Formats: sequence, C-alpha cells, structure tokens
Amino acid sequence: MRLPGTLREFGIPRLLIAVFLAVLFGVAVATHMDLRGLISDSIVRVGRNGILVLALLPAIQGGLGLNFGLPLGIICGLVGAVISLNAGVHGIWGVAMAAGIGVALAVPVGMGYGWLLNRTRGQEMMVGTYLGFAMVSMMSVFWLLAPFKNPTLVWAIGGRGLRTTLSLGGIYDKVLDRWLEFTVAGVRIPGGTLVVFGGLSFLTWLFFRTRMGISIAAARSSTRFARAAGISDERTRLQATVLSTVLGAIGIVIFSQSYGFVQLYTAPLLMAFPAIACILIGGATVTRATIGHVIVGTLLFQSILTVALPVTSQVIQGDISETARLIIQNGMILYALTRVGRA
Amino acid sequence: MSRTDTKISRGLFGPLTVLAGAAALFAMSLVGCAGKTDGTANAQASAQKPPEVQIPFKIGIMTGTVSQGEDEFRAGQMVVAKYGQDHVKMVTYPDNFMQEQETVIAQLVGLSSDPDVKVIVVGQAIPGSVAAVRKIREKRPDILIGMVEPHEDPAIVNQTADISIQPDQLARGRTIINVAKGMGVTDFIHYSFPRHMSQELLARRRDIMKQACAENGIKFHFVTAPDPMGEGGLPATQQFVMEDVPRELKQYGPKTAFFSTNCGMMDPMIRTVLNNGGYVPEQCCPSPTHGYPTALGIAIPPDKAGDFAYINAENKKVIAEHHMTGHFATWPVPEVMLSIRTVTDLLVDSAMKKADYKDEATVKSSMEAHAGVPIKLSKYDEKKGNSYLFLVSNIYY
Amino acid sequence: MARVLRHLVPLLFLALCVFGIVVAKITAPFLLSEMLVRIGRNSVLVLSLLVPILAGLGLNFGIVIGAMAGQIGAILIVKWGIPGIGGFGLAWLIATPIAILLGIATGSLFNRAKGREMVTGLIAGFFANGLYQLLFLFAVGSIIPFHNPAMVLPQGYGLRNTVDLSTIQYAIDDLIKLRFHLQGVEIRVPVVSYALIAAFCFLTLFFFRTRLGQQFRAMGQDPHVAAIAGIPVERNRIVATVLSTVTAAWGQLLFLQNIGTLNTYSSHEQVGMFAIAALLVSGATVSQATVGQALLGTVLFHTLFVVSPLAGKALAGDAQIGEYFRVFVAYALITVALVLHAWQSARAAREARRETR
Amino acid sequence: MTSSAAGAPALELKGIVKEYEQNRVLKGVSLSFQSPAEAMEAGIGMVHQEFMLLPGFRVAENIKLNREPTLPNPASRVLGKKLESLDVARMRADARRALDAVGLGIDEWIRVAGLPVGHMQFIEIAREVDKERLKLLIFDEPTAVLTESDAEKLLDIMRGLASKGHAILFITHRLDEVLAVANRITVLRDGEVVGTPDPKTTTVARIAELMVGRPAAIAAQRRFFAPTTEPALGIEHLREDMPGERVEDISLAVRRGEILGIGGLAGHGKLGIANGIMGLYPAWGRVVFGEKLFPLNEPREALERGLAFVSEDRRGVGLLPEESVELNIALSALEAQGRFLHPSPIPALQVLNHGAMHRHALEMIRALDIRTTGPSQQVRRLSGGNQQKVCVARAMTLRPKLLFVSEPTRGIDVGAKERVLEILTALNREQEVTLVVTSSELAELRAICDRVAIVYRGKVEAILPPDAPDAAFGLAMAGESARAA
Repeated sequence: MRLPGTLREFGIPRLLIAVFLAVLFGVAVATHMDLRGLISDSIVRVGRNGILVLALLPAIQGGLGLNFGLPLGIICGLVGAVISLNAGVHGIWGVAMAAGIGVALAVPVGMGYGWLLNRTRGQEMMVGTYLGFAMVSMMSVFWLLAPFKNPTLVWAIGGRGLRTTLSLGGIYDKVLDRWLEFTVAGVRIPGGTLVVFGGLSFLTWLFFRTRMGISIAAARSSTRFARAAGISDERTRLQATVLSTVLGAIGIVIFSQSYGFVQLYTAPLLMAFPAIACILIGGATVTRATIGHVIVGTLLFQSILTVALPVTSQVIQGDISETARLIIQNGMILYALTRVGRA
Repeated sequence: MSRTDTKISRGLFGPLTVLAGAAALFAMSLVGCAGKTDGTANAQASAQKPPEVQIPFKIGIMTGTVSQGEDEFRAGQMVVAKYGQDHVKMVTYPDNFMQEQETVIAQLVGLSSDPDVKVIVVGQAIPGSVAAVRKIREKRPDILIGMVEPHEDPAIVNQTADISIQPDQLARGRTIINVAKGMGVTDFIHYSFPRHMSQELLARRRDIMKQACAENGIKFHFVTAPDPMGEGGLPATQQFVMEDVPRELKQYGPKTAFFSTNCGMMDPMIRTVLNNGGYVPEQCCPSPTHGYPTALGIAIPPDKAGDFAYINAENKKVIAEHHMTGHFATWPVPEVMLSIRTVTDLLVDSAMKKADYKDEATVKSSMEAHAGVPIKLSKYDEKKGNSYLFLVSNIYY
Repeated sequence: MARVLRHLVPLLFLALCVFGIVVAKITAPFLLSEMLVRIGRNSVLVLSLLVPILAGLGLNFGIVIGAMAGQIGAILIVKWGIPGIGGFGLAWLIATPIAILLGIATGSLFNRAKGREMVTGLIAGFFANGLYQLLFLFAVGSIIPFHNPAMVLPQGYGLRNTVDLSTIQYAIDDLIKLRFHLQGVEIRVPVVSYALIAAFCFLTLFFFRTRLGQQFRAMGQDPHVAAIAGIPVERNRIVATVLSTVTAAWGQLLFLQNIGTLNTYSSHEQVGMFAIAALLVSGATVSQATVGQALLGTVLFHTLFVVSPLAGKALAGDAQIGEYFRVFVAYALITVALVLHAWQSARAAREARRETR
Repeated sequence: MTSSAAGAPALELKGIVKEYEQNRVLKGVSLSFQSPAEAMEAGIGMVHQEFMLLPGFRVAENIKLNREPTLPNPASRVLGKKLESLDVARMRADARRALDAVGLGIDEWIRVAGLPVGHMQFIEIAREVDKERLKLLIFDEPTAVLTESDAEKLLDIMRGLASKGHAILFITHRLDEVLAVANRITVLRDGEVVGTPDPKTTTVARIAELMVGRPAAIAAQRRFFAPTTEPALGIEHLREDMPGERVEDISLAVRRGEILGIGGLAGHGKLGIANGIMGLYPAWGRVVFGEKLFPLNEPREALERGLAFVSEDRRGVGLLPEESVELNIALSALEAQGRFLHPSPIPALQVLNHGAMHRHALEMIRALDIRTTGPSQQVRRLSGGNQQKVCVARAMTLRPKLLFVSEPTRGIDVGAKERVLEILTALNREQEVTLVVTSSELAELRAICDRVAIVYRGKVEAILPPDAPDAAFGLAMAGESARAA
C-alpha cells in the first residue's frame, strides 16, 4: 500500500493515533461530554509535560539515545523547588528560584552523568535507567533526613522529613498557567506555561543552530566527520547530556507549578517513560529527533491520556482503556526500537 | 610517552570528580543527620525515654515507609516508644511492594528469626504477607500474628492470621453514602481502577454503594482512573483526578460527592474539591492526617506534631476560610494507627496471658480505649477465623 | 590491578554483606535457612540468563515474558484443582509450549533491534505485561470461559489479585524432606529443588559442549566471523532466546511453588530486574558469564537482600532509611558493574590494537 | 570473494574460477552463492586478509569452527544432531594434522588471542586445509603481514597444496612471489583484465608495466608556475596507527606551491599520511609546517594552522549525508574559524548566519559546477561526483595553505573525474595552494602532479617525476625500486 507523500512523512503510527483520538472526540461529542473542557485539559497537559519531553531532544541529538536517566535532572529540579518552598518565596519568583537552583545543580550532575556515559558507549540507555533508579533511592534518604524546617513541608505527625507530596497552593500553584491565561471559544488556554514551553523550544531550536549545537548534531551524525572537523565528540556528548539534565530540572519545576504539587520520593522514578513515549510517538527515533516531534508527540500522547479514560468511562463500565494505553505506549517504544537503522 | 601520561591523569580525573560528588552528597546527608538530631529533639527524647510497659519478650512490627502513608509508620514508632527499643523490632516494606514480594516475605520471616519474638504485627498486610505468615508458622507456631488492613483475599487472610482487623469496608459502603446523604448530595463519584477492583472487598463495597445510592436517591457514577502502580506512576493518577473533579462538577452540579479507593488520590481530590466545590464524605483510609494536611497546606510546628486535636482544629479552620464548612468528613482518629496499636497491645497482653484476643468483647473494648470514641465491631466470618471489621462515627469539618 | 578490577564488583558486594552481617548481628542459623530457601527458588531464573549472554545477545530482560508463561500454567492448574506434584508437572507442561512461542516472538524482535537487545527486552516486558493484563483482567470470564468463584472477581470476569497456590506449595521442595537443627533452629533443605538446580547447571555446561553450544559461543565472540563460518546467526539467536524464555518459565514455576501464592498482576514484573542484578553482582558482564557466577551472584545478591534492611536499620536507626539504602545499593552496584565492564572492554580493545602492531 | 577494489591491481594465478558478476563457474557448473555456507559447501575456501579467527577460542576450536566432529549422546538422539557433544579428542587430532600440514608447531589447545600475526595466518590456512571437500583455496594478500621467512614458508605450503590437486587463487601485490609459484597470471586494473602474461617468459618489470598502465590523456593543462624548493611541510619519521593503512616510517618534504602525488598499493600506508597529519588516527613523529613544529593528534590545531583535507572516505569522514549541501560546505570553517556566525558574547553560542552560509554555498555551487537542486538539498541525494565537489568546496572554504586530497576520483564517473582534477589544478595554479594528492590511480597522479612519491610497506620507496618510465613506478610499488636503478 502506498500512501501520499505527506501522509507517509507524518507516519502511519501517528496517523493511527490521530484517528483514534478523533474517534474519542467523536464519542465525547456524541455522549454530550464537555468537549471544551477535554480540549482545555489536553492543552494544559501539553504545557505541563512539554519541557520534560523537550529534555530528551538534546540527548538524542547528541547520539546518546533515549535519556532514561532523566530522573537525574528531575531530582535537581525537585531540590530547587524544595529549597524555594522552604525559603517561602512566593509567586513567579519562587518558580524562578526553583528553576535557577535546579539548573545550578543540574550542570554538575549532568557533567558527572555525561562523563559516565562517555565511558559506557553503547550502553547509555541501560546505565541511564539504573543510575536513575539508584539516585531516586538515594534521594529518598535525603528527603527523609534533609534539614528542612518549614512546618508546611514536614510530616504532620513525625515533625521531620519532607512529606511525599508538597502542596503549592497559595505559593506558586499555577502562577504560569494563570499568567497570560485566556479563553478561546470556551477553551481555557494556560498562556504563561505555553509561552515558557514555546520559549524553551525556540531556544533549543536556536541552540542547535549555534556553533555548539551544530557540533553536537554533527558529532552524532558521524563521529569521524566530527573528528575531521576538529570536534571532540566526547565533549559534545557531555554538552548534550548537561543540556538534557538542565531541561529536565526546568521541566519538573514547570510541571510542578502547573500541577500544584511537588512530588518527592519515588515519584521521579518512572517519569522518563511517558516522556520517552511522547517523543517516539511524535515520530522521533533513537538517533534522530526534532522540535516538531516533541510538540506533535506531546500533543498526541497527552491528549490520549486526558481523553481516553473519561470518554471510555462514558461508554463502558469497568473499562480497559488503562490496559490499552499500556499496550499502545510500550508498543510505540518497541516499534521505534526495532525500526532504527532501516528507516 | 608523555601522551599516555596525560591520558592516565585524564582517566583519573573523571573518577575523582565523581568521588568528590559522592563525598559532597554524603556530607549533605550528614548535615541532614545533624539537622535531624536538633530538629527532632522530641522524637529522640521520647525514644530514649524508658518504655511505658516492660515485657519479657519482643515484638516484631512491619509498616510502610512514610512515603506510603505517614499514619502507618508513625503508629509503628508509637509501638516502639511504648515498649522500648530493645523490645520492638520494626521494619518497613519496600515502596514498590507489589513487585518486591520476596522482600516483604524476607522482612517478615526475618522478624521471626529472633527466638525472643512472640508477637508480630503487619501494619497493612500487603501482598506477600500471607505467604510470609505461612512460612513463619512452619517454624514458629508459637508466635501470635496480627494482620492489619490485609490487601490479600480476606478469606485466605481469615484462615491465616491470629487476628486481622480492618475498617468494615462493606458497611462503609452504606455509612459513607449515609454521610453523603446527610450532606445533601445528589451525585456520587467513585474513582478506582482495575487492580483495586480485583480486590474482593473493594469490589463488593462498590456494589453496595451503588445499591445504597439507589435506595437513597443518589446517582452513582463509577469512574476509572489510571493505576498509580502503572508505569505512568502516581503523577498520572493525580493529574487525572485534578482534571476530572471539575469536569464531573460541571456535568453533575455542585452537589456531587467524591470518593476514591486509592490513598494517592486523596491530596488532589481534597484540594480540587476545596477550590471547586463538591463534597468528600470520607477518605479511602479515614484519618485527619490522610490527605488533609498536604491538601490544605496545614503548617504543623514541631511542638504540635502528632497532636490530633490541633490538626483537626487546623483542618476545620482552613476549610472554613474557603467557605466549605460541612463539605468534608472523616474519622476522628487515623484508623490504621488505631488498628496497629490495638492489635499490638492485644496480642502482647494475650502472650502474657492477660487477655484473649479471640474474644470479640475484649477486642471491642480495647479498640474503644484507644480511639476514645465508640466503635462498631463485627466479625468477617462468624463461624471460623478471627477477622474483624470496624466502624467509627464521623466528624465533620 | 586488572585482576582486582575484574573482581571488584563481587568483592564490593561481599564486603557489604559481611559488614551488614556484623552490624545487624545476624545469626548463622537464620542466614543459613534464609539463603537455602532463596537460592533454591531463584537460581534457575538467574541461570536462564546464561545462554543469551554467551550467544552475544546480552542480558535478556525478556525473561519476564517467560515468567508470565510459567504463571499461565500455574493459574490453569489451580483452576482445574490439580494438586501436588501432578499439578506442578502439568503446569510445567502447559508453560513450556507457551514459552517457546513467546521466545520465538521475542527472539525475532531482538533480531530486528540488534545492538539494543537489552532495552528492547525491557520494553517488550512492559508490553507483554499489558497483554497479560488484557488476558487476565478482561478476557478471562468474559471471552474465555472461566468459572471458579474462588479465583474470579465477583463481577464475573477478571482474576482476583491473589491466586492461592497452597495446593502445589512445596510440591518440589518437599518431595524429599530433609531437616536438621542448628543452634536449636530447624533448617529445611529443599533437596529436590537443589537437585533440579544442579541438573540445570549440568545441562547448561553440557549444552556448551555440544555443536550448537559451540556455535553460540562463536556468535557471542564475533557474529561476523561466525556467519562467515556458515553458522546461521539469526536463527540461532532466536533459539537462544527460546531456551532462555523456557528456562525462565520453569524457574518461575519453581519460585512460585516455594512462595505458595501468586500475585496475579505483579509476581512477574521484577523477575528480570532481580535475576539480572544477581548475575551482575557476581562479576559477570553483558558478554561473559558462567554457571559459577550465576550461583555466586544469587548467593551474594540475596544475602544483601536479607542483610541490608536490617543493617540499614541498625546503622541509621530508622527502618525506612535501611529500606531505601538497600534499593540504592542494589541499583548503584549494577550501574558500577555496567560501567566497569564498558571501561574494561574499551581498554581491552585498545590493548588488542596495540598487540597487533 | 571479490578480487580487488577499484584501482588496486591484482594478480590471479592458476585459477579455474572465472568470475563474471555474481555468477561463478566451477568445474563447468554455474554457481551463485547466497551465503558463505553455500560457497563452503561447494568446496571453496578462503584465507582472508583480515583474520577471521575468534580470539577467545582455542586454535583447534577455530580450525574446526562449525565443522566440529561430534559424538551422539542421549539428548542428541532425541533432539537432533545439533546437540551432539563435541569430540574434543578428534578436534585436537584433526587440528594437529592440519597444523602439521602447514608446518606450524604450536600447541593446538592454546587460545588464539595474543598469538603472533604470522601464526594467525597459518592457522587460517590450516583451517582451510582441514576442509575435506576443499577444491579451490583463495589467498587474499596472505603475505602482506608476514616476515620474509614466513612468506617463504607460505609459498612452499602453496606449492605442496597445489601438488596435492587443490586449486589455488593467489591474490597479491608481490611480483616476485607471483613469478615464484604461479602457473598462470592474470593482471587486473580497475576491475578489468589487462593482461595474462606467461609466468615462464615474463619479467617483474613487464608485470609492473601492466599494473600501472599508460597515463590517460588529461584535459587539464599542466601549468608550470615554478614550484619553489622552499619546504612547506616537513615530515620526519611519521608513524601512524590507521587500521589497514599502517604508516611505519615516512619522511617526506612537501615544497611550497607544488602538487605532490602519493601513490602505492593498497595497505602500504599511502592513505595513512594525510589521515595521520590531520589527527584522525594516532600518529607519532616530527612534523614541521611553516617553519613551526606541528602538533600531531590535534585535528582542530591542523585546521586552525591552515591545513585542510578531502578524505578518501567520503561517506564516513567527508560528509554528513543527512545534512544540507550548504551546511556541509560551511561546517569546517564554521567550526574551526568561526565563520558564518552572528556575533555573540559567548563564542560557543553564536548563532548560525544562515544568509551568509547560503550565499557562500551558492558561490561554491557556481564555481565548482555542483549539480544540485539548491543549497538546502540533502547531500545524500547528490551523485558521487557532486558529493566529491562538496567535499572540495568545504576544504576550499577553509582557505587552506596546504590541502590534502585523498582518492579524489574514487567512485565517481569519468566526466566528473576530469572536472574534479581540473578544479584541483586550478586551485593550485590560481590560489597557490600546495596540494598533496593521494591516489590509487597512478595515471591521474602522473597527469597532474609535479612529483610522485611511492610508498611501500609504510615507507617512502621512491620519489619520481611524473614522466618517469612505467616500469620505474611499477617496481617502486612492488618495493623493488633498487632493481630499476
């Protein structure tokens, strides 16, 4: 079967998911669901999760594959968030402080991680997965013992150690979502968060047009070409890892403000997987990804997550959409993994 | 040759930075430890206090970590404080207990390896507990074992534990609806997901709720949420609840009540209801500290830690500030804390032949003594086994 | 130096275990009885990893899929109510063909993802878990007739989260009973399980001395040279995956008959992670592993599992810190093992180049 | 199973194989092989230039690889022959016999890893000899890695095998060896048969002539703006570790303004020189450029000092096939010299000046006549010749003082070949760039170069004027320039 060129470019899996999504929306309309609310929720989710998906882009571009070690960056961002909360900084400045501290931590952490990845070429994804798991457990000890005193953060009964979930209500809950918020045809659009996501996407795009960004991409395409052009691919890989970790740190801060809670302990453990599913569904491969893949993927995947459950709940009781989503998500990752090199 | 030298030094530089990083982290956690000693002077002091009760044997207790729910872990600590560190062995089960069943078993069997241990209490008998208890019985039939809030099949638990106790989930199917009716609710949303609905009591409770709703003229809606044990993790579940509550309110109106079978959903559910309207007649595990302090952003100064009167008052205050008084209800004491402490004391007394844990009246009076309020108690199976179901009357915020 | 490095991971692990035993004051009878049981139930799962490693496929995260096959067998014999050794044998018979089919599928997948077998196996496990859920949560009782009120949920379809395997518990372990007392503690030795493990070790060793085993070893060293020598590399990779999957299915059955209950939806999930961790701590690598290492790894890893929560608690004075510490150590050591291996193989490649000068 | 790469002359002796595309005819039967196993089945064995041995396996295991003698056991009786046990005793005995046949006295049960190269070669031969059905044995440059005495031994073994009735196809560059053992000779050049001299009557010089061929009539007019005698680049005792093209000890002076050619047979190190100086493979030695000591193993430094390189490996080193023509042209200058960038306070974060890059690409496309749909076309979609022009354009963009060009015309069609050579000579003539051209096609070197250095076994064998006699080139390439004198 031959498809017209533009459709082929878009990719059959994406096409299938888009059709599935369209069917879901159709059912929503048919059952008189609040369509605007569903669309609005989907858009909120894109802004909320977008940067975490974007964080995978530099790693792919740098030839490191899928960054299963994203929890490292996330942890940095969480430490930043907790410090800003402990200091009681409110509003947009709180978000800025959290992101700032997160980035400051993510740079050295990313360098260490990148150094490790340079020593384990070909096994980056495995090392990332396990390192992420190890660090999450280590940080759990840190959360328990960290000397934070702010009474809204510590456990209610024990009086020390951080709670699993920290509420941002009244601190910087949704400050970016509300900033520049507007409504189109009854659909609420969280302007500020989208602006931040868009801005970071643009900066990332711009970065890959700078000298450093171009060398990162060149080193990924051909190590030997890069060497001949005077580029050290060890260095570009390191830069890519640091950038990915930094974006992960910013990503979780933006995520948390939009979400209203900061989640500690085991929460970062599996956060890399949905992000990876997003970018792959967007059409990226293990070796190639673009900003377009990030945006399309986040939109499709997060919309499915938002829409599938409420809509199928309308149609059938005791639904199987949760299981279906599991199969779709991992099926997509598998498809991408088995397709590389034959594109 | 000089080239090789630089290579070696460069090769050493890397590990050194990593080591330095590790050292820094270690230092950080040391600072954390130091912070702990001054920040928790109370806890430390209470731990060093002589035990309230002297016993001639040891107690083993297993609970979750705080990230699974604070009440449970603190209940364990209270047992330690009561009987003294030398007489209580406390362990925790892993955060991903669903996958690490072997660790659950190892922890429990490990408790029984001490010949002095005569009583074991499993605070939230998560999957794997039954297997572990069977293994303990093989070698140590003398140990009294209590299972609090078992997750595994109740019929199997009833055959296994010396005593098992949990809130009367089936009766709660009616009481919760009654509370909701009292609040003037027209619609009732029940959040859950397939894994929980494969637990018999939860599934049966849902059916009872459905029936009770019908009898009381309330519309019942079952809504599937993502499983927090799925690979999207808890965040996916919580995001869903935050989006879905306003959606349901829009669809069914402000007189809608929300209920969920999963602890992780409590924080976002209470918060979203607080801001958008609706009712929360009871949490999955009723307790003043379950969900409320986080969702309401309650500050708890060190000297008030664990003071339920204070926490209840604070909850009430914040809810009133949001003009939502009367929209929330719970039990006055954390049910899991109550169960763990009661079961422990009861089994300790039984081991010293001072009480009989098989006597329903004793169990009831013991519970009420701990709760300070009347308790409704019933047996899971009147004919065999020693499993109890209990109910506490509600308080309203 | 190189020798120490090669054994660094097991030595680190050993040191940690010994340290933990001392700190937590663990008694010999307890440790011995725990270890006897744990080695008995876990060894076969770890052994199932050997064939793919030697054939150059790396660590087979796909054994999770084999474990699922084993569980399907176990669930069916409980449904039919066949107890004891007969039930176990039947479960074994049911699980084997299912595992073969799933192994062929996984192996074909690996052939399409050369060089990324490990990540592919990991994700394939997640994917298969989705299908497994679909089968037992929804299809059973609705599409597939399944009427057993003790197993099916009150709603009429979907299995309960616990399947009671007490009918086949210890079917193998206690086929021949052996008990002895050490310092007043009764210690059970699952004789037949150990005999089976010994048989598996022997079979693995035997296999590598056959024609096919020799082909696998050659592929593991250099698939290109193997192909030139006329070895059907792609087909053999599938055979290796099948062998591993089938062994894992048997291993999971052995595991379950010892545990005695089956968590319908999660017993299999961490099988791959733990078996692999156990193998790696012995100093085995993604390209080199022996039967001895599989056994040593099982012993070390499970010793740490027994010891570390107690040791962590003794050290930190807090049960939950011990728990987090245990998880951290397990994962961190696997990372170290992977890094060390990558580092060593890079160095070996450098030296090999220098030698041919 | 192919004979030789384009440009590398090769000799074929005592062949009963006639090779025509994919079809091979053996003993009158037309065969076409889908897999190595089929070729083996048909009785063809091969001793590879790169060893096909498993270093972790023992000698005997390697010799008997996938042909192991086995013994039945209970498992194999049920599950098939594949599960038969290895008959180690027989494996060792067979291997011993084969090793003895090739005169290698080592223990058959030691591991191959760490054995000397010569031993590995003989193990390969022993493996082929051990094959019972062997009819034809192909040797691909077997003596390239051997010492003189080992090579002698090998020739003896070949004679012995031939006398036992095995056919041998011997591919080599060593003319002496050819004359010593061959029954028949076929000379190939650029994949074509150029002669079948009779080994009884021919001479080394005659074969050398055939190998080299006459210089083609080149369209580019040779200019003679007199190259100075001033040294531009001085190379002393360069040693380099490039796989397959090892440089042992090169000393060479490049004069400013000249076009220096470097020729020689494949594997003798001619390609290694440029790669070594440009820092692509580890190199040792003393190099002086522009009167200053030049650091080795620093690719960036080489670019910054005004060297540039058009690599022989276009797809691997020369181009980013997925990227656009304009980016490929600009990339090296962008990286090394910071051109085509908008100014920014942080050098690493200067953003690409797309306009400047685009204009420059258009200029280059015009100047070099690159056939493309436009500067933004993917390089992958260009023809080989146009890809090569992109490579040259990139090097020119660097405005180098000295340019290395390796295999400028490999894999491109005839028309484009001439165009590329013209561009190079123009570059030299008009912009006074010193050129070092490395090529397997002696004819093109002789057409455009001022001097041609011939490399043999990693050393400079001779430096010849382009109009030196054919035989002189041929002998130099065979390492026998002494004979020409």
